Amino acid sequence: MTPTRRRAWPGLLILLSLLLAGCASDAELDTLQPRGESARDIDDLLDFVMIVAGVVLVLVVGVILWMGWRNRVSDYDDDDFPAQTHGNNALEILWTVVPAAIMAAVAVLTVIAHIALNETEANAIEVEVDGSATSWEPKVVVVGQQWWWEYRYYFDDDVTPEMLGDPKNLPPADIVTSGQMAIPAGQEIELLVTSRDVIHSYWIPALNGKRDARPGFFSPWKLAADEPGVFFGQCTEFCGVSHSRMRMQVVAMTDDDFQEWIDTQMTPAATPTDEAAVRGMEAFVANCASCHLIDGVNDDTYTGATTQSGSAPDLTHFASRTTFAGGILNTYNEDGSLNRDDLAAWIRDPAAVKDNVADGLGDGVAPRGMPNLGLSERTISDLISYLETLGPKPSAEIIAATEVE
Amino acid sequence: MAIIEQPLAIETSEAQLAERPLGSLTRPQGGNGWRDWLSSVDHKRIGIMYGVAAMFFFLVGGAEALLIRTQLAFPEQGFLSAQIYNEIYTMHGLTMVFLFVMPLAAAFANYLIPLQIGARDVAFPRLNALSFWVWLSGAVFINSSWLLGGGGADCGWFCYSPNSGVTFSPTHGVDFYAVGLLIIGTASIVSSLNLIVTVLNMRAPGMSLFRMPVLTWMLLVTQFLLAFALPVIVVALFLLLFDRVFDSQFFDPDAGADPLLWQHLFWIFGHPEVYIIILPSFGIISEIIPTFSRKPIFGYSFMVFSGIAIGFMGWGVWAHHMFVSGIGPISVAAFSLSTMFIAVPTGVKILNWLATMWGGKIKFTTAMLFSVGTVAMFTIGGLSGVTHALAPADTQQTDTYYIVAHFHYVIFGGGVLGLMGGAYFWWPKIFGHMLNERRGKIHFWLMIIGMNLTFGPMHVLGLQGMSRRIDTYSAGFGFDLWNLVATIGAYTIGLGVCYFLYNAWVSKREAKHLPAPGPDPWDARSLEWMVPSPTPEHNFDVIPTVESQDEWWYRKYGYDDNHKVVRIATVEEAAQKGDADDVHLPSPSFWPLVIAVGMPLIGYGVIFNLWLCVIGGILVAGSIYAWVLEPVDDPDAGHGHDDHHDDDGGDDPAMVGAGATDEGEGS
Amino acid sequence: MSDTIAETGSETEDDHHPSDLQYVKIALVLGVITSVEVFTYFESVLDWGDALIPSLLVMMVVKFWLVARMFMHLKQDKPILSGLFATGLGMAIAVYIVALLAFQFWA
Amino acid sequence: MTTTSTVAVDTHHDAHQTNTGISNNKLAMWLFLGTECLLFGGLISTYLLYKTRGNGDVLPTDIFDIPFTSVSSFVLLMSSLTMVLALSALNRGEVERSRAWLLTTAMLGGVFVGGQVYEFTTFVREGMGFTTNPASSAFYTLTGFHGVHVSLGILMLMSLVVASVQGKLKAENAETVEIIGLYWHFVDIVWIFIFTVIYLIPAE
Amino acid sequence: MFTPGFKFFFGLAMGLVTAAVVYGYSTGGDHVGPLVWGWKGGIGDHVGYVTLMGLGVVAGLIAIALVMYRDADPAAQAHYAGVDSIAPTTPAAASHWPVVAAFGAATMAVGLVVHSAVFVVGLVLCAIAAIEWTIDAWADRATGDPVANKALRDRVMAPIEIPAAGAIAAGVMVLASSRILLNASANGAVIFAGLLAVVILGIGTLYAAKPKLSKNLIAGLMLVAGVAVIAGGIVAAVDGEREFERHEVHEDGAADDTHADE
Ligand code: HEA
Ligand code: HEA
Ligand code: HEC
Ligand code: CUA
Ligand SMILES: [Cu+2]
Repeated sequence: MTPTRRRAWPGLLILLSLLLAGCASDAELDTLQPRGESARDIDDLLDFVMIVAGVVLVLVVGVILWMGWRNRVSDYDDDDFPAQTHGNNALEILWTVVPAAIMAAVAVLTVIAHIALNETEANAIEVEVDGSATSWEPKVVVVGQQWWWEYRYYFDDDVTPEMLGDPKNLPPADIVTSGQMAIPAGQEIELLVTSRDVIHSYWIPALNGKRDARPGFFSPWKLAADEPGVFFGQCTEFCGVSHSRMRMQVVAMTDDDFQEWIDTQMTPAATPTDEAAVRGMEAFVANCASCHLIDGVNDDTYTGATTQSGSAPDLTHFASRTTFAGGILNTYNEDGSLNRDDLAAWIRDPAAVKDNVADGLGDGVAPRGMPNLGLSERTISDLISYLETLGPKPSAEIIAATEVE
Repeated sequence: MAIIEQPLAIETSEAQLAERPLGSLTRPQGGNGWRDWLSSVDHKRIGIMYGVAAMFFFLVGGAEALLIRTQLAFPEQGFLSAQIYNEIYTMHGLTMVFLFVMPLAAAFANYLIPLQIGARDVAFPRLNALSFWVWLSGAVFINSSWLLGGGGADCGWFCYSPNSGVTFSPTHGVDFYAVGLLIIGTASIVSSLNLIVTVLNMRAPGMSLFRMPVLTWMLLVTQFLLAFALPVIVVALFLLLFDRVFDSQFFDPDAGADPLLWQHLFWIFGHPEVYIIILPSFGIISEIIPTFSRKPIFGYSFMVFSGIAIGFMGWGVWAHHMFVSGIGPISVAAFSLSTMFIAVPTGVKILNWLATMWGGKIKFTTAMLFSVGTVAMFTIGGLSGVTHALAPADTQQTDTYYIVAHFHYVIFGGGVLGLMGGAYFWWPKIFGHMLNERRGKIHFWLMIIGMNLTFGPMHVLGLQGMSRRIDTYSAGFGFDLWNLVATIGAYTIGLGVCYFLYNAWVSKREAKHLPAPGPDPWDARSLEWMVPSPTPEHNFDVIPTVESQDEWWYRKYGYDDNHKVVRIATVEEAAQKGDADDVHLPSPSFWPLVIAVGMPLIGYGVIFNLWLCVIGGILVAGSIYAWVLEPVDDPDAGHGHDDHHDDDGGDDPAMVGAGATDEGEGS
Repeated sequence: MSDTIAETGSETEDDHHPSDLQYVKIALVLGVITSVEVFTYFESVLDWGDALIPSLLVMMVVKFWLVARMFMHLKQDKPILSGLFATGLGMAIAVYIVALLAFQFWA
Repeated sequence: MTTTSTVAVDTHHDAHQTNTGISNNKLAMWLFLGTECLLFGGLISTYLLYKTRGNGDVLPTDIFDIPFTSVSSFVLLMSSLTMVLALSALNRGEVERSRAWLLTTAMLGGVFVGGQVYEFTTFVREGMGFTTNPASSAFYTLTGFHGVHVSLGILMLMSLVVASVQGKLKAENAETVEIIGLYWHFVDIVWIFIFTVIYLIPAE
Repeated sequence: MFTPGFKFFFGLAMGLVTAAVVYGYSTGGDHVGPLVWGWKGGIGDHVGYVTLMGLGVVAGLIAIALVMYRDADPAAQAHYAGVDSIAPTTPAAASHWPVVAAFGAATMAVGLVVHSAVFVVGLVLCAIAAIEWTIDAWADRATGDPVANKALRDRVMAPIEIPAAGAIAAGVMVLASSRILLNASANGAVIFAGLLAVVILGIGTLYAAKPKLSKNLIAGLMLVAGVAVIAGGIVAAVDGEREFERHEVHEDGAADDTHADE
């Protein structure tokens, strides 16, 4: 008897664990807690299928257990045979047809959900860009590269793959940011997902499923958040050594906050006044400008980064973002002060913080990730002072909500 | 070791040797020493060698799995560096799939197909040896990358481009991946052709296709899948290799190439591959469940046809691995639908097994426990597979641990457990003694508890958003607990595996004091049980004439007037004695081994220095010709020539054709 | 596939392979078709219009079929050989057409 | 009962008593050809997918020399004829004649491969190397694989010629010739496919 | 214990390995590279090192195989046969390989002056002669039985000779015809290829149609055709390829390498 009873628990374990999963509260990537329309559609579909699957599983395992209990013998003896049934066509046809019918039903729901997932609606909203009101069909170009995400906002143009051309050489955008995508809540945001090097995958579980970023191509995708909030994501296509540290967030805002965000991002970087920051800016021009762009500092000479992907995060509004380095580090401490420690560690030796392939490379091999530039502690400190001036500090709530561990 | 002490029918006399003073160039003769394993063309020995090698690589792949699990036991661990982790999980996947499950299935196929269809050997015995040695050389080759290639491949087992290009994976790991899989693939194609011809051509009189055991059927379907799927990955691997070694432009997006090409080619192969993994196990439990239910298999022809249907449908679903790759909504919908319906033939099988047990007299031997466990665990994995088949749902699931859970349930729960059951079932037939049943059951429970502990929580992890192929994770995502549980589970499986080895070892020692199991210890149903255990080298004294499905059972039992089963013959009466000494057997040969040495040389040559290719190429070409010039049947072997059915095709340059062509592809 | 292959096969078995002359004739037919194919390349000779690709494909299939049936003796040999080859060929055609469709090759 | 019934009506030696009535070798060769379909199918599809991906450089379709390739195609086609004549001669026991045809087949194959070397060289000289663009890589890989197949076929034919000269190729061995012939014809039909689909059907 | 075969191959292996190491150091190998197959340090010139080392290893392996299987050891044979000794034999016939070797050497000398290709041909001839000669010499003394010796030689050499002969025959054909084609004009190439095929087909048909026709005539025809092709090939190769026009870059530019997947 004992063995049969024990056999019940694998199945139970799974059911139980699914329940537990549903209750987990700290799971920021949980797919079972949809916060947007697409994710909810998916979740509904899955719920239904899970029930079907659960029933099938209980039936199959139940029958096994039942027979293990009923028909068990400990040894055979020569003339004790059960009825020798060789089959039963009607029965077998039945259990060909019934699963087929179940699957057909599932198929219908799947196709409905699939269509919903691939439709986009026309939902232009009014935003103010450079002081003039513009009708904007929310659309963000999402570009993956080893190992961070860039977001590009074009407010005026009709953003199409043709207009964008080569992902490695995209036309200048109104706003370029990285790590955190800002969106207006309650709106459907269309995405064009692409990559500058290998395949990545863009995934915000609470808002929608994922979509691969394929070099050379723009894949359409979308997402929407019901309410303002912060939603975490993780690159899910294996993309090299720091794949696990390629994360991202979506920050959904009220329309007003979003407008405010646009305004900040459209303002060029202010020239620093603080002495350390001035030195930092000089150090930036000397050390960092070959890769990073700061609007108002090196935008006249900048032609792309000397990295394999030809890109590095745009630092113009660095201080307005609350995470950096592919969404794994906090820009600000819990108390709202600049996270100098992590920033210093990053600039001192990025590979020590996040594995990359940027140091000790042969001639003509472009780095993947940010190299160790061998800067003195003093320069590092100056650079941080300068970085702090780049953009306004976000609100305390945002800092708290976007905090990563 | 147990294996090497196999008694053999052929004994060489010194006088014969003296007749042919050709020194080392003398054709090897059968014998008992270790050298005779190197030149053996006996399908049983080759099967055993496949099995031993596969178990070895199971330990390697399992050790890699344990490293993975150790690294992931707690958040933010630095036990393995990210780079090493990536190499380890890639090699884990490759090792388990290509160096463990496939060869273990090949072990069963080699050992059992000829016996189940009543043949003396496979159609091309030397080619069979070739397949094994070349496979082994490929296996060693691909693992030699740890030492010679600057680390293992680090691109994942499906090695998507462009991440697999030299720019993004500059060590030689991926080169070893490409060349190693080419060598292994060549070996598997050759072996599949051989086994298909064996089944089609070498059956005993009366053994019509629809009297063949279900296992033979499933293995036949598997061989067809191999034969047709492997050429596709061969193409993909060549393109990858050319890109990496000769700078061609197949996967460089900057040059206008499309990374999806690799994905399509890989998965056109890859999906049939997963059925290659599962179908042998389906076949095995289709032998075990009837035996221990004391009933014939329920719905034989439905079982066979659903196996064939799975084989065919498996070709139309590959893009379900690419639902988020950007193949366009129409393709996604089409492949989503086709995938769902593959549940139907698979379901037929599950339900037919249940129906076989229904009303039966079920004896829970270890083999039976494993088989029933397979049915249950595979169902769990199959059902999660169905949830992936819904393309919208899969956009949430793909590349998460939910997928990892799915495929370990089907592969480990479905494939490996079934193969383990097969090991317990046929152990006495192969080695002449039983595996201890009591320890076997402990082994079973360790495995099943371990696997549910390991892979069950992965469902939760995946749905909670844990990506696969991440070398570490942060605390605070809710991943901590279940990862720890999974790690504990993995070590439990590890314990189970060790316990199995212990059981094998001790059972062998104990066997000396136990009665021999006899030809038919389980009261089983198919032809292999009518020959002594272990199987004599010549298999059958007299090739049996087959009159029904489950022939061996019908030689033991009949029906009385009330349609009640009665015994009509004891095993001793019905079984063969295994003492025929005038059976002609194919002669051993060294050339397969030599060719297998040449192949990796060519491989290293492609990677390091083309001149090595020349040496390897000469070795391979020379051995192929030497093989062809060597008569199939050694005229000096001095044995009675009776009803010889075996033909090696050796003296046919045609086989050079087949061999040489593969070779051309390999260089 | 059944075990009656041997029996049923034997009926088509006994008709003899073509004679050398027949082989030469077949080769001539093949040659003529090839010439026609080649002439499509010189558009000035004859404008095929939309019929070009279909006709080329038809001619190709005819040649393919002739060689396989006659030179490779599928016509005389046991059907199982045709079956095996057709499985591979059919599988290849089906799978790769679907793959190219997925690339919107004909879009 | 299968093995007892009809066997070897047309097979030329009666050693094989197989269930299908077909020798193992021949069955294996046909199966092998079946798998080769998937190999060439993959290469052909790769080329089709990439044929316009020139990245601005020369495409194969820009520089095809159709007249020359037509001659090559004829040559290969005729070699199929001589191949089948060799078999038919050997079937009748005409060893010498069969040897002549085998040698002719091999030499025609040699002309084909020579033509391919010529073609490749001209293409490279005209600026389309193996690494120029995806289209060129795919073109050389496809036709190169075919060329390697032809070359191996030639090698097998030459081995038959050697065997024949040594007096080892007799009517009993006709099946060997038949099987190598199958391979040869297969390589020919692959070319029939390539010639039409890759060379003749114009790009866009 | 150590058979003649073993001694021969073992000596050969040692010689080759030593040569490889010396060669490696003399062409820029450093540290222990040439000694440890480049594990640590460089091995110098790759081509030469690998060739020598590879051949050395192969010879070594053969040597091991030979001693393992008590190869061709007359004493061992005698032991098996149960007799005291087996009479030694002398080679059956004089070898013609020295002549080939001499010819090869002469060709090399000519090649040094004329063209490197000729030199290579000479080198290959010498290599062939060397290998064949050694094997013959070895086989002739291998056992006490001339028939066995012949069989022995064939077992070693036939698997290499047959494919090599076939490959050379086909290779000459391919090389020669492609040189001629490259030398001709584009249209000329078409015509030549067609003609060549017709000639081959013609001779084949003639031979097949009239196998009884004077052997000499056919052989003569074949010889003439063959020599013509080879000679043509050499002349064409020396004369060089025709002028080729490098193709301009495709105007309609980059293939659509960016598009959505809709
Ligand atoms: C043994 C190997 C094996 C087997 C048999 C299967 C079987 C199936 N697999 Fe699985 N699969 C893998 C091995 C396997 N798979 C692997 C290795 C991967 C990952 C590769 C990688 O990414 O590394 C994978 C990934 C994978 C994916 C891609 C996921 C992703 O990456 O996004 C999908 C998507 O559709 C899928 C689906 C299925 C389905 C529908 C089946 C079906 O065949 C299952 C059918 C069985 C049942 C359904 C259960 C029994 C049926 C009944 C009791 C009848 C009643 C049932 C119903 C009415 C529902 N599998
Ligand atoms: C046949 C296939 C097969 C099998 C049997 C297994 C078995 C196991 N697998 Fe594997 N797995 C794959 C195929 C398989 N896997 C594939 C294809 C992938 C995807 C790879 C990729 O993404 O590219 C994968 C990926 C994969 C991952 C995901 C890695 C990642 O995405 O980052 C994990 C994580 O836990 C895992 C764990 C395990 C475990 C714990 C086992 C256990 O069942 C293992 C049990 C065995 C043992 C524990 C061995 C016991 C041996 C000893 C104890 C002795 C050791 C000592 C000596 C060497 C002397 N596997
Ligand atoms: C060779 C190119 C290169 C140079 C030079 C370089 N960086 Fe970077 N930098 C990168 C790349 C690539 C990243 C993204 C790395 C990642 O997230 O994995 C990055 C990321 C950053 C980030 C995080 C930005 C974000 O939003 O995530 C900061 C801050 C930064 N660099 C600062 C600097 C400073 C300061 C210097 C000069 C002292 C510098 N970088 C020099 C390439 C470079
Ligand atoms: Cu980017 Cu994973
Ligand atoms: Cu699949």
